[in-house]
Amino acid sequence: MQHYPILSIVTLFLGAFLTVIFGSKNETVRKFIALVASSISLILVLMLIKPVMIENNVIQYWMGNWRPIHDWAIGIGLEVDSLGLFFGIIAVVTIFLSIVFSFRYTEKDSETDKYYVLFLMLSGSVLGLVFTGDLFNMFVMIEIMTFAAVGLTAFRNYQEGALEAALKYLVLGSIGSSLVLAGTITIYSQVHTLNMAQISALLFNNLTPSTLFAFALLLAGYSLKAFVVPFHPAAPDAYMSAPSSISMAFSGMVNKAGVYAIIRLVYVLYHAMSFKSIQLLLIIIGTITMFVGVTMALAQNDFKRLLAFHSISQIGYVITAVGVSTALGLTAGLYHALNHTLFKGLLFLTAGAVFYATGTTDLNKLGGLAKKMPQTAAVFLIGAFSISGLPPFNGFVSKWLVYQATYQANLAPVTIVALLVSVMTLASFIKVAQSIFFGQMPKEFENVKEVPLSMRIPMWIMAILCVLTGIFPNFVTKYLISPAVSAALNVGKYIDIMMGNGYAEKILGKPVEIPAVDYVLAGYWNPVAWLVLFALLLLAVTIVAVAGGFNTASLPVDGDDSKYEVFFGGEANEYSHVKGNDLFWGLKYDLRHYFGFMHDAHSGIINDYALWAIFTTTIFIVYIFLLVP
Amino acid sequence: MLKELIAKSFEKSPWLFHLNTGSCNGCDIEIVSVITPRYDAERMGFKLTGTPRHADIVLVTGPITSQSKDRLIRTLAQVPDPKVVVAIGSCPRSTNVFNGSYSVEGPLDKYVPIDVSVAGCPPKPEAIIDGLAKAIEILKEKRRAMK
Amino acid sequence: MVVLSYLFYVLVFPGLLFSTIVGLILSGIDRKVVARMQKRIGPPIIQPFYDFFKLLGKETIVPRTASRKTFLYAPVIGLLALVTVALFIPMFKFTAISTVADIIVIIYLLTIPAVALIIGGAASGSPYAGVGISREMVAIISYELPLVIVLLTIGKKVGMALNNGAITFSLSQIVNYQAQYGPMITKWSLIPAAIALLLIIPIKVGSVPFDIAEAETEICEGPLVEYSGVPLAIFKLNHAIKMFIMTSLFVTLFLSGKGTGILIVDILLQVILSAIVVIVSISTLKAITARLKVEQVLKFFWTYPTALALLSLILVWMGF
Amino acid sequence: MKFPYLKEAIKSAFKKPSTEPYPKVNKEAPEGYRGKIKYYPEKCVNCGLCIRVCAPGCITRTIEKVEEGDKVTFTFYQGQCTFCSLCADFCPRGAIELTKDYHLAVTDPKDLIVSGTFIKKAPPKPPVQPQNQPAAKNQESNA
Repeated sequence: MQHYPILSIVTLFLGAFLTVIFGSKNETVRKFIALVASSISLILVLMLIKPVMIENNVIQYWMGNWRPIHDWAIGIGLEVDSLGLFFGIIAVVTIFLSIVFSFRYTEKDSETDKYYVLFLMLSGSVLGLVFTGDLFNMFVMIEIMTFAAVGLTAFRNYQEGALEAALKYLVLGSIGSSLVLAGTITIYSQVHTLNMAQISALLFNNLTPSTLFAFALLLAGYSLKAFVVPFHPAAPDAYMSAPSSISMAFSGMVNKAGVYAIIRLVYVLYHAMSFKSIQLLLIIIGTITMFVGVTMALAQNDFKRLLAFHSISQIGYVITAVGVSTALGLTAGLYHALNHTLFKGLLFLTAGAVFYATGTTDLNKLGGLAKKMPQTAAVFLIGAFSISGLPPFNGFVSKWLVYQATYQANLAPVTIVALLVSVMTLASFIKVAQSIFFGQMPKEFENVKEVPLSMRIPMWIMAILCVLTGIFPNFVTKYLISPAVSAALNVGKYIDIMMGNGYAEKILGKPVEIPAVDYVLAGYWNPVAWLVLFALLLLAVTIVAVAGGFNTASLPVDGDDSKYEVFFGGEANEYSHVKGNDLFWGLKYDLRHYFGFMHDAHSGIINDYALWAIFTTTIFIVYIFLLVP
Repeated sequence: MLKELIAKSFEKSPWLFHLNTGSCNGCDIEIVSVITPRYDAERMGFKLTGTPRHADIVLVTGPITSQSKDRLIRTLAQVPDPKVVVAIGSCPRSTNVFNGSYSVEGPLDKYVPIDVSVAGCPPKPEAIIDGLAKAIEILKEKRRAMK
Repeated sequence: MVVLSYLFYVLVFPGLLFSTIVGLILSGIDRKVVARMQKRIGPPIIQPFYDFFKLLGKETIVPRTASRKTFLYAPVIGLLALVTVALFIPMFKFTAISTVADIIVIIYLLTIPAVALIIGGAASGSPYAGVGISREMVAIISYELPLVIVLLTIGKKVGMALNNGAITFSLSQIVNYQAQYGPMITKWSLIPAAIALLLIIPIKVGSVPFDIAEAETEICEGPLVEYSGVPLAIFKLNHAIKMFIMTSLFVTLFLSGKGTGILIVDILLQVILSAIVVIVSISTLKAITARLKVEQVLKFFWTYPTALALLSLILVWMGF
Repeated sequence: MKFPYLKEAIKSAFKKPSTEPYPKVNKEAPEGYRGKIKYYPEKCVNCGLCIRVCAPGCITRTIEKVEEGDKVTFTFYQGQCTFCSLCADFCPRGAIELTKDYHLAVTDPKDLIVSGTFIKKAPPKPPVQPQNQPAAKNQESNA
């Protein structure tokens, strides 16, 4: 049980290398290796849940058995507490489903062996980052992750914009990595150790200016990896041009890894959550990210680009909730991170299915696919309703927790912005639903067929997960989220396990009690009873229908009887599908100055984005030096 | 019990759809004046709807000009049963003074049987209300016949 | 026993039957009052019942381009959400189902009927419905902001008094507060919020000055263009129940109090008060103003009601 | 932020509505209203002026030989009539009159037809018997 974390990481990397050796020629061998590697790591991580989450102990593993001598950690240590495992589960589930999806999804692409190699490297590095207990090892994993991601963004290099997106991601990613490296080095120069537990013990209320400088750099670097607003422009292009199974992994794992790093940095390493200013900084970033992300998404014309901006805005939710340092805030943040991975992954898979079936994801070209691809449309609706937070689905519970947390921390404007953003999310997904799945179907998609089964299975799994996490919030929080929150808040145990007992007695305050999110707190009426209502009402409506003098719906008979044509003001039905940017004219007209400014700000030139990144890093540094004591 | 209620409610809430096939708008303003406070058809449950799908009674005005012929046929087909066609004014009845003109495609009953025709050019609002009352009777029979 | 009471709640009292009857009566009153304001006799009060049963008897046509299941089930989903919301709204002391946070659940459950209308319209595949959908969404965005601010203000006001400063989202606590300190409308700091909510009710219900989504003249009933027969009957029913729910929410938030204690009289009082609110807010606006343009709706709702609501939020925040 | 017509709306809410109870109380058409056509066959002299003058041409006449003259039936098809009352004005005899009756809603088109028949007697036969000796009779008469 001690070796599961390292084994799960190694199997993924091993899978990558084996694919290079054996899989380069034969397609099925490649798929087999990828499937085996991801399922082994999935099983290993899921087996970790019982010891870490339920029995609440922390697994520590020293590479090469280099245990700390005289209380000084030299070797690289893996440390899996429930916070790390929580993100690990998210990552592993996303990896497995994404690989199953990409079997048939990438059959039209050439050289898919490079796809699987890079993908396994990406997943191995994310798992490594989440399980590691060593700061420099975290930097190495972030490096691997960034470069694998850049490679995967440019995987379909025949698509226009793919190479440019990869270059943008490369430039911004390397800026982020260099910031992280600089931060790590400055910390090392101060505390002469790289083991996070020991750093956290040594940094406990003796924050010298250079550790503050390191804190600012690390915060900037990690928030760049999480694509927070000032650093976000690389994300939409990368998500758009990468294959959908990869952009699902991006939005499921890669920006979650960034969020994990921020939580680890702020809560565990620097115990910075006691400083009001840091909380305010995170909340401001989160709110701006939320708002900018969703307003930009409203103006998009491409399905995947719209989803990319939504990922940014949902990460804004998570960071705002994490910024509210109360236990409820962190619970809301983590719960929303889990939900976000589920419904965003589901939506990216539907985007992939639409791309696979029609060859384009442009909102202005598609239409009326619900008749040809009913299951994809149903799954898309589940995803769209969950992301916009409608009650029976999971988005509602986590968003509600975010509002409750922010409003209890006396942040009324943030709650109002959050609710407004949630409505705008609903608006943009109605736009997608109308432009792609409903309305009239253009001629060229006449013979579009439903996507093959192996692509629909992961979609349905995620849809069911979306509904389950929405219907049983207290079950999910009790087993998954509360342990993670307690791990993040009481840091003492994290340190003692690694450095031997008694090392962190000055930090060992009394453990913060975690409010179990049950129906009273979640304020959500017991959804099971809601399902009973659903059944009762359906019964009532059918009774009225049967008893009443109803005549059954007259379904359209073939032939061209114009009774079943759509009412077109009397005209014959020609193709006039209301789609893409015909929608929300009123809103765009009223906010045209804002959209104009946003349009210019996202100029698409790399040095503008690099300027944005450096500018915000300096703001972080100045802010942290001024406000933190 | 519900069935009689439904049958009775057909008599109480007929919805109108106004279909202008090239009329000189004399009859159109008379139809709209039926809904003004002085004549107030709404007290009998009449309501003008925007789409043929919601309509029970279709008020057709104007001699069927060639432009509006196939649109007329298509729109009338899109009205769900039971439906009643009422010809307002002389034009739909017999293409009035435009009889024999090159662009007029003949009276309405060449395309659809007229249930009630309200003569007059334009008919008085009270006459239209009479016509609508007769139309309700026919609507009820059609509903009974429809089951 | 619990299942039986659930059954009764859901199917009869605050649920399907009660809210249908009261909703249709309220929309009858609304049409009658609007007619009387235009000096015409106007339809009988039970006219909506006749409309509903006539539509039940009509033939239901499903157009060829529509995706059938979504097209037929959208109204029922809207009805479900509306009946669920009807269970949450307390009437003077009686609440069918109450939890800690009713307001947020109500906000979200009230978006489901609007989304059902949108998905139904989208499923019908008509271009008019497409335009109607985008207008409905702009309407939702415009009224969500002031509505949320009003509800948060009330939550804060009651929270400060009852549970030591932390906001309360529960409607039963709001009713208790009003039982102790008198109806909320008497508090001067909350009058702007009351006016803002009075302006929000017509657009939430979709009545004339703000019914840009179902504009008969411009886009032939918007999303409802392809509906006929039973689905249209259920959508019209949703429309009526939404009117009852929004007005009885206003009554609960601003005009409720101890109540007489006898259930029947309380319910009657609630229905009469919501009828008065219908007359004051929906009918007068419908009788005197014409329909706004799309961007005027957004501009209107993000300036006047939002300013009013923010004013009372600041006042409450400062402790008045 | 002024609300137009607010005072007027509230005032008229309490006034008596100005709707006419039409279906129960039959309303008289105003003076000189050109309603349903009324045809007096006995006045008509079959001069055909009304046919020539009628714009939509909805007046038709059938003449049929009968032993004391010709039986003329005039049919006015009100479905085609624009109620301009030109025929009434031009009729030298005043045989056509547009009444104030506006109840023209019919279910079958037959009710819209107003018709009347009359027999236009031929002029009286001359008393002289028929000319059988043309030449002789002329000499006697002028002698």
